[in-house]
Amino acid sequence: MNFDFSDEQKMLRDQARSFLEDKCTSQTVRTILEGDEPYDKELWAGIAEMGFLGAAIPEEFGGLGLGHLELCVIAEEVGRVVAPVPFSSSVYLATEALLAAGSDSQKSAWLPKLAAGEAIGTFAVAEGNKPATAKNVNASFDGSSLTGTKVAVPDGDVADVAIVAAKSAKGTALVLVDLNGPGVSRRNLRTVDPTRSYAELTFEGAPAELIGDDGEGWSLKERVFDRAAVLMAFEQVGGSQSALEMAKEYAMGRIAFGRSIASFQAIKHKLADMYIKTELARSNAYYGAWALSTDAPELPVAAAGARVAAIEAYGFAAQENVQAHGGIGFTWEADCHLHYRRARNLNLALGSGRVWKDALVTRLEQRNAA
Amino acid sequence: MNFDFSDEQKMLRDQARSFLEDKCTSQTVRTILEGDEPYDKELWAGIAEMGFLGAAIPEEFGGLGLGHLELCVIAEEVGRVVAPVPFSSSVYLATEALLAAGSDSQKSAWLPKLAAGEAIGTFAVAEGNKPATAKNVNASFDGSSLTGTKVAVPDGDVADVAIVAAKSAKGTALVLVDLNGPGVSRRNLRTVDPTRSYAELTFEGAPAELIGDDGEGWSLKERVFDRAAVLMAFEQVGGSQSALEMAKEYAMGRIAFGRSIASFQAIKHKLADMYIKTELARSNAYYGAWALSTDAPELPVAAAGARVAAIEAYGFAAQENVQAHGGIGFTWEADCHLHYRRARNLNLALGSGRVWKDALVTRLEQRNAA
Amino acid sequence: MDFNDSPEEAAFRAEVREWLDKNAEKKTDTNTNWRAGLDDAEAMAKAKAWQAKRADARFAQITWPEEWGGRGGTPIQTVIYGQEESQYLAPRGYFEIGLGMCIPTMMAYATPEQNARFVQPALRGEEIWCQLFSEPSAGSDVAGLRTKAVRDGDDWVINGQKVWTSGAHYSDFGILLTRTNPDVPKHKGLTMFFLDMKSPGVECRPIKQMSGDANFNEVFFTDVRIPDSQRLSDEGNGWKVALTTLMNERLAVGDASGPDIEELMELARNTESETGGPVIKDMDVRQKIADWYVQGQGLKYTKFRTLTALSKGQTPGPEASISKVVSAPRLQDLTSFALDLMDQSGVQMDRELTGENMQFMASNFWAPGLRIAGGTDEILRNIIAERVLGLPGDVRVDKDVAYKDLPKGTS
Amino acid sequence: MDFNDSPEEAAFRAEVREWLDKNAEKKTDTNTNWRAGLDDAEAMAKAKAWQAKRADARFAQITWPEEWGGRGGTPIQTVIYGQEESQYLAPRGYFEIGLGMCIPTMMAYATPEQNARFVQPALRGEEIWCQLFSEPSAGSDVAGLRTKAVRDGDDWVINGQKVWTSGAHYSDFGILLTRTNPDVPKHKGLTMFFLDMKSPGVECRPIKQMSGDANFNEVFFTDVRIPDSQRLSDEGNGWKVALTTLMNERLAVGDASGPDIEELMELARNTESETGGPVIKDMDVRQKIADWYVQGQGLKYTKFRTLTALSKGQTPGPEASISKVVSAPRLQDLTSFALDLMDQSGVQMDRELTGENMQFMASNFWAPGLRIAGGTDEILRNIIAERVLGLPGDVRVDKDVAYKDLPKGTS
Repeated sequence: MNFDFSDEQKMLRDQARSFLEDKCTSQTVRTILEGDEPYDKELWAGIAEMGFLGAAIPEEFGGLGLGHLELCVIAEEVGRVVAPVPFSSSVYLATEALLAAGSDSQKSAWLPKLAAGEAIGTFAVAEGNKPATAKNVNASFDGSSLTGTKVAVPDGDVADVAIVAAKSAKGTALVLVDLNGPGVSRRNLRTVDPTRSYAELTFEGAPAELIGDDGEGWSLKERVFDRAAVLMAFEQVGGSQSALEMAKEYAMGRIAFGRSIASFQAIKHKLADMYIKTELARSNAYYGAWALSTDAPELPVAAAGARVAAIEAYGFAAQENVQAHGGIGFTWEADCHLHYRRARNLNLALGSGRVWKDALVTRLEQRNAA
Repeated sequence: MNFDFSDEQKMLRDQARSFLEDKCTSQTVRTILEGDEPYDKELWAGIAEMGFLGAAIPEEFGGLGLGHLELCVIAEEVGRVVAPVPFSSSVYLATEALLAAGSDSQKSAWLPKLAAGEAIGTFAVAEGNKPATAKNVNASFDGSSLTGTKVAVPDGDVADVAIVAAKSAKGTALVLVDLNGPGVSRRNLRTVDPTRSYAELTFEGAPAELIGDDGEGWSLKERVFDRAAVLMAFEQVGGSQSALEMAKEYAMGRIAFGRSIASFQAIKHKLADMYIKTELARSNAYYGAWALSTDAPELPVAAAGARVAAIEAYGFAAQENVQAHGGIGFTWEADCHLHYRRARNLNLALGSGRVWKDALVTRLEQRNAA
Repeated sequence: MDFNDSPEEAAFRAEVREWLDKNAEKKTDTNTNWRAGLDDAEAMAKAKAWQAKRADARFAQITWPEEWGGRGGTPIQTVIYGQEESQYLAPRGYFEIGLGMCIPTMMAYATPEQNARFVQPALRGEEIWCQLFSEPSAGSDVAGLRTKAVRDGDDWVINGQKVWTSGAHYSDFGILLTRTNPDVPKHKGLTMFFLDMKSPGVECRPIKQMSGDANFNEVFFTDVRIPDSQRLSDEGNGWKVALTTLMNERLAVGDASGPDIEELMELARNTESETGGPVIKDMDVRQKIADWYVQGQGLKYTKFRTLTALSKGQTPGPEASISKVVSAPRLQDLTSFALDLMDQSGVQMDRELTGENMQFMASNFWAPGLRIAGGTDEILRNIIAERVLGLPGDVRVDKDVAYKDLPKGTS
Repeated sequence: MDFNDSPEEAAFRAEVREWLDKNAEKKTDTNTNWRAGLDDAEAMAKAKAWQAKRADARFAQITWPEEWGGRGGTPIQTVIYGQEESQYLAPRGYFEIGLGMCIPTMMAYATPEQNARFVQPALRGEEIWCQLFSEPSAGSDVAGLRTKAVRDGDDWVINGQKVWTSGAHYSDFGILLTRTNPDVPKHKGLTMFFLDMKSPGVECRPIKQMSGDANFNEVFFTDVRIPDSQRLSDEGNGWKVALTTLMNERLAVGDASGPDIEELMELARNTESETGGPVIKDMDVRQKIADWYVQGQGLKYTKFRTLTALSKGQTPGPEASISKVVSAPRLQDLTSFALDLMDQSGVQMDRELTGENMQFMASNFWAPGLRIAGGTDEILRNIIAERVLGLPGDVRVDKDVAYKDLPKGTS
């Protein structure tokens, strides 16, 4: 039984933590929140330089050639600092899709750039106000070009390459589109979390190429989303832990009625609940990490479990961190809303908890039937 | 605006309270819980003598000729003391069905006896482990006799008359059966709440007569259940209030760490939550009482609201009363489990909260569509 | 049990309706807003004009005695007036704190000459008042405040900071709670004043909330001088005076407003589920709608019970205290669930794409504040436990300690 | 990150398996029970025989030093042994408290002669021990206990009552915490003893629980005499001794056992919804299954993290503390929901009609006790807050007050 990260992986985590705590303070996040820049370019370059973007990319494609466990520990740290960079889109989604289904030439063309942070990738499946199901896929692919609209695409305003779900002759296909090429227009969107970008992408005969098998696009999308769900769960656990620590630190120092408010049961039990949910999420995420790193057949169940638990933990911790702060927690000046916004963003980004819970039970039913 | 009971109604409540607190102590309840008697016959006779059974029955049929508001205040008191008598079956169900749809001869035959407590009535709709829907009705009525099984029938072991849902030539019918007549057999059931009886009733060509219109049985059943839901909501509010008072009294007197445990926020907030849920249930029940007493078109929505809120309040109060008592609360000797049992019983008796919530939304949708 | 007015109430309602018909414009639909198209200054002017009209008709503070411009009416008459006025395009929102909290405090503690000077202008909307109690370091524990008042001849000199002050930037006067003696236990060293908000050294700044809006102010006091004649009650008696004011606040704190059951049902009807068909067909959605519906109805009919008590001339029972502690978390939960229903599109706050659904996002950023303002969830549960259920208070370590010796902690 | 044994662990597991194959009967399916068909006396005899066998093979207390009959093994070896043994029809349930809590306390505080007398018989199952701490008036606050021990010559005379004592009626010995000095603060006036449960004046009565079952005892002491030689540590040092024992208890308190996700899914597959079709198709059921599933998985993998720490020779982290506070309310909620799913038939506890579903009713009456026993939900949250998160303790009013001057309250 070795249900923990290795010493090397923990060292990598410490390294990521000290780098990110140094380079990504809450002021860094606020600069993106309040300014016009879509993401923090200096931080992005630093993250690339540390090799974090390519942690799970083989060395032959310019990555560090480590594994997904390494990526998990990095993701947790990205979540702790609410990093205002397109990490999840480029790494969990675009890179994972290329690793899972890219041809050699696609990998050669894009992975080195993604690993170096020279290109940003994303994945476009959301269908506006309709659920993102195979049936609702709006864009269509004619074998060489793509036409249709995708909204909202995370980091769609800054991405260089997108994997896009499209209708094809054989059903659903995933296609790869160079977003800097012709036939692509973008519109920035306001969202609940301006520290991360979203855009509407419109394709009008944009050159596109198939990634993975035609007709198998939707199951490939599910595979990629399962992998992303585990990685994002670590990001959410990091956020959750950070919100808990903020709440704890504030409560310890805040005095009311002559004593630290952390000595009142209402606050103590609130923090205990934040801790409990965070630990449950962490343990589910660990299981997801094991399944992801070993490509285990348990991945679909493990990934859904990791996502559901992470959503529960981060949503609660972010919300009750505001409450534990009282009046100041509700101000722009306090950092509580950075987590409140990010939690809502991450908790919806790959699909809501409600949808994942349904999927989890479907997968349990399939497992039982098997 | 007069959203309260009248002074006369409050006087009746006081009268019911002092009578019931005197005649129905927790020892009274325990005697039924632990013994072989199905209900407390002396208490039943006393309740009959006070006129409570016939509060809403017109004087011409042997009742007090008061109204349903009066019955509501009595029901609340019945709930407070966890009375081990077939009050709900006989009064909210059988009597209400007769009042709503009985012919003059049916009323003359049964209402005076029900009012006097000489006969006990019940209503048989449950269909074992299947949901109690029109489709699942198992018994059949051939115009003069009834064949089939009903389980679990509240107070079915002691009832003299039952209104039974049955399949008929025209669809569903409610029929009235003299349970002391031929073709009726009964089997007692163990339940979560032995202070109230349940039985399996088997009819083999038992003489039966139609009550209400043939084919309209199910809508009549719904009308009767809406009326019963309001009355039972008062019983649940009474139970909820009583559980809250038990928890409060215990917590005030219990010392831990040198102080009353009622001074700890964990206990204070628990009791505050019990209070909040009880008050929300009470207010919903009041609205139900208004709708019931005025036969308002709002009754279906008001009754479902009253039931849903009452289930939430009593379930929570009964459960957290145990918790507030700590170790002693978990013993047979403490009275906490009397409420725990009764709450589970009443919360399922007319159909679960889950089913009523669904029905409530259906009714809201119908109201919006209208 | 009925929803009807008593004969006296019906007569009063008719009188109100007649007056409103003559003096105000009836709403054409419930969404019309009296502010539509007006800038801040215009809105204020319109509100002041309307307040003067109401005051002249003695509808501004119905329960006040006639000598102060009221009609010695009943609380239920105030409710009836409010019900009727809500159907007209009548301005609201500038005078409630002054008339509901500050002026009653003045009436109780100011001199007859001061009241002669201040009550009428406030009632007629000519002068606006604000309440300056909360501080960064004294929220739930108001009596722990730091703002100092030091005697200097006939004046007091004020230094410190107040926070969460509604309307400070447009207020003419305020009532101000200060610490005048740090050497006694905290509740005993406070003194109340009223002051001219235009006094030198008073500076108001808007507080930007987490939503990005700014509905409140912080107010800084730098060597602000207040004549001793503007002291309300004795030096050291400030806590008792503040309790008068706060008692009125508790009654004024209302429900969470925002999208409710109808809006949620509308969303659920218009949102497609993964399996096709509207999500309102899904049992989880139905269960939650039902739960929130009965909570909402529970609060509504609890209010009706309160009104009944008022109508009978009784003091409302404790049932009124549950309103905010239920409705604020309910709003947060309901709007969070709405975002969840929108699935991936729940992140969008784009007017064009999100349309009416924007209200759920907006309220989801407002609700956390509602759970805190006017008493946190936790403080309100304490209040219910102690004042309604009669449970003992928590252990108090600050009762007998001089303010200056108490630990201070983070602001 | 893997689920595999280290080479050393694999070797140990093989050794265990080999021994079990030779000495025990393998379960044919997971539901078979070693007690099937045995009465209480037969079951006890079988358990004692098995315990002797385990002890002789040094598998009874693997981490104990060899001199005491252990093998100086690691905690992870104990876990591995338990995992393997659970696949055999091996008796359990009589010796855990004695060997896990009482004997370690003896080892720490009894004389060498006493340990020479008592450890082996306990280890081999020849003598059973129980723990006598909780009292009707001292549950969460164990140190508030009342049972008096008064010195009389070479003896102490005990009067009082203990409660929630597992196995008292079949125990041979017990460790007993008493109050020997009411004139000092409560933690300082306690003294620990061990005693022969057959001593005159000791009376055990079963406690009937709300479910009707009786799994615990209360024990009454009337002028029971204990020789001073059976005092463990100094007079007045009882609290320190008790902490040794309780520390071991916290590790022993396990999960709530009862129907879980599989059973709930089975119920939901077999329960017809109002609209026809199984209720497992209903979204509310699916949402709840998912929530409870991830809670259960979270606890399972948290335990794996603990095992990993043990396996590496580390002390388990605080993550172990969340098990009961999550699983006990989860069991109550899950079983309550199951009753709700059964709708009107959820009241039935009739073997013939209810069948397998009886487990939900039974556990619904057991779960309230789980939320209390071994630390209430509230106490466990305090512990997590204070010991894991490092938050300050609550205000303590009883620290410096003589026990006799403390308020006493309801038992």
